[in-house]
Amino acid sequence: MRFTLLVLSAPDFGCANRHALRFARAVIDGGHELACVFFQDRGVLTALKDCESAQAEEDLRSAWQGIARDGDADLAVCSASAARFGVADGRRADNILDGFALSGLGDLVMARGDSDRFLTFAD
Amino acid sequence: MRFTLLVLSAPDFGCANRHALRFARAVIDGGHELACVFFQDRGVLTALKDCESAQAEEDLRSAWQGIARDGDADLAVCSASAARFGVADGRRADNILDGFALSGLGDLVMARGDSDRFLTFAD
Amino acid sequence: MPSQETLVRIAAAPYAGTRARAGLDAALAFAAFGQPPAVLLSGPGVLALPPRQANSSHGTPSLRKVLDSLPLYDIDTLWVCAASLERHGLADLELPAYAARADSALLRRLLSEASAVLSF
Amino acid sequence: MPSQETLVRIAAAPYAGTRARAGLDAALAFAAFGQPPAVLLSGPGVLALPPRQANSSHGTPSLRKVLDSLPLYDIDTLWVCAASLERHGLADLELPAYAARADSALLRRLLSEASAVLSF
Amino acid sequence: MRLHCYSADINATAFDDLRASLEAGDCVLLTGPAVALARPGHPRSDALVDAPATVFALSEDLELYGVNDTDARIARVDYAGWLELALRMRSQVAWY
Amino acid sequence: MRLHCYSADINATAFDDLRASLEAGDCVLLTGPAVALARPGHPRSDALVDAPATVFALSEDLELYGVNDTDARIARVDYAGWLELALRMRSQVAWY
Repeated sequence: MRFTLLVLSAPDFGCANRHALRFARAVIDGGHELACVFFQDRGVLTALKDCESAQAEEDLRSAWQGIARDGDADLAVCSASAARFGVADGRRADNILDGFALSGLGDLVMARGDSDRFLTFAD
Repeated sequence: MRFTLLVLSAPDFGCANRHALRFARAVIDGGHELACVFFQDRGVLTALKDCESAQAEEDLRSAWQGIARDGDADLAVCSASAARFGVADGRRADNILDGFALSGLGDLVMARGDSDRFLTFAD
Repeated sequence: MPSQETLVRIAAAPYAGTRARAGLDAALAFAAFGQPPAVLLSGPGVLALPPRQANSSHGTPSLRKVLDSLPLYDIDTLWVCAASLERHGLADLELPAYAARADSALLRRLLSEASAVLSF
Repeated sequence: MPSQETLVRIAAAPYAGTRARAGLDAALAFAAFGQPPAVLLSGPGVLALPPRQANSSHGTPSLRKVLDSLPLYDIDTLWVCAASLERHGLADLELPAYAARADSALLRRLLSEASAVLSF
Repeated sequence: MRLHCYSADINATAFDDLRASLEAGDCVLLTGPAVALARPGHPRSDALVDAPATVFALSEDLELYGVNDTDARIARVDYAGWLELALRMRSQVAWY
Repeated sequence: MRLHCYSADINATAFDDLRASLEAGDCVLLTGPAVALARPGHPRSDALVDAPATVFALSEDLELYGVNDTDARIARVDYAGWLELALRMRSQVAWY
């Protein structure tokens, strides 16, 4: 089955970003496909460079980069949201982490049409 | 009277950042003093460079810079929070907006002792 | 018809962060691609409905104006959770012509008809 | 004595963002500067109290361990809102020795004694 | 003599905690989505107005949320008014 | 046949909205702070368990929040179990 995940929360807020990450891993490990992980609203902060994880805490951002590698998955960063949260400035993408790509809401529409299951992760 | 304001919310989340900004302005306009505006937790995202405001929306960040100028106020960015939210990386401060300065929680303690009123702004 | 099978549910309070606005953006994107979704306001999301005074010059754009544009994008009905209206003191609010109150039976039907629910 | 006049109130749910941890950091900073504050857990903040199983190897550090360190910093009493414990299914939780239940009269007293309240 | 700034959802349990913490002489300032409580006939307004405190609502947010008529028992304040309240009260508690 | 993922405070009104939206065949997965509901004797657990849906709780978060014993009517699932639920149900609703 093909999954699209919509992630609306940042790594340092709530639990939803962690849940999405672990669920994405379960999708891959279960032999299913990730059509798209779409980061919108504060979720785009997942792709922000130069964040340190607190000591002894998990680095969710680098784990997401692992999902991109292992799952052959699109980590799509909503460009409109990205601009307002300081992740890329609409013109350049040089503070986006490797493995993520700027994207438009049209890609979310496409991914939804191309998936069997759609889940929202937010808090 | 001297005020210390503790700001825990980012400009793009909730109302508290806007409330703190307007309240700080009222303190200055009312002839009172801002001992310190201390940005902690997600509040440190106030000092993040390279954010665009959405079209037709107010740019809270540049308004805060106006507070720094007009109020002769310390806009103190908690360094521990800053590192985890990608505002400065603990070593360099080159993605901090002008008018803000990296600071430690000790400065919050000092400011509290040096103020007549203490308000928290969060959501 | 996939268009009717997408439900955008907006439960975030408007003007308190960008979540509610992000939900409307997503709904408009589906519509722009010829797949107008069902849209539901519930919880504090219903606070986007009361219109401001005509002479309001508030710096923050009104989400009500975005809601008013939904029919132009072939989003014919804006569903509004009736219980949420009541809880937020809006039981007597006159809804716009394109909006309709949804009781809990209708809410369950909206959810069960959707094969994808976007929760903002 | 200014030290007793600072109240750090933590109402944020632990492990769901950094707010609760930021509150404890602030409390410890006041204590480190010789001004141990009163500390109050209320609302979902009380969910920081239940200890994990001894063999838990969960990746996220336990806030209970930070709470357990408060007496070392001369924060003698951790106040816990009794109504919040009840609401979160923790009415029967055995509190650590340095913690005490606060009913609403005591909560009002804590608030009225503080000249500065930090609300996390 | 405390200023309680309440910006949470009126239906949240923080509202009950707020009410339990009020004493005579306290002031409550409603901001953000909480200004919805100032709409005449709101189902929870009596619960707050009957408490031993004076209730205010932030005019900027009343306008933002389209609360054009307000409950006569709840006074509008602008930021200068908020400052006055902060000066008059000894401390502030933020509820959110 | 929907999977309801609930991570909000158990005392929030979202909990009432969740309950009102449940139908026979639905599943509820408690995550985040909401796993507190799985503690035996939680005052609101009956309200959910008696609804027409099967209730689960995420084991990672049970451990995180120190819910070491769980209500026998609420089953633990790990992420593989969450995936199974998502496959079995036609759609997912996130409550937060």
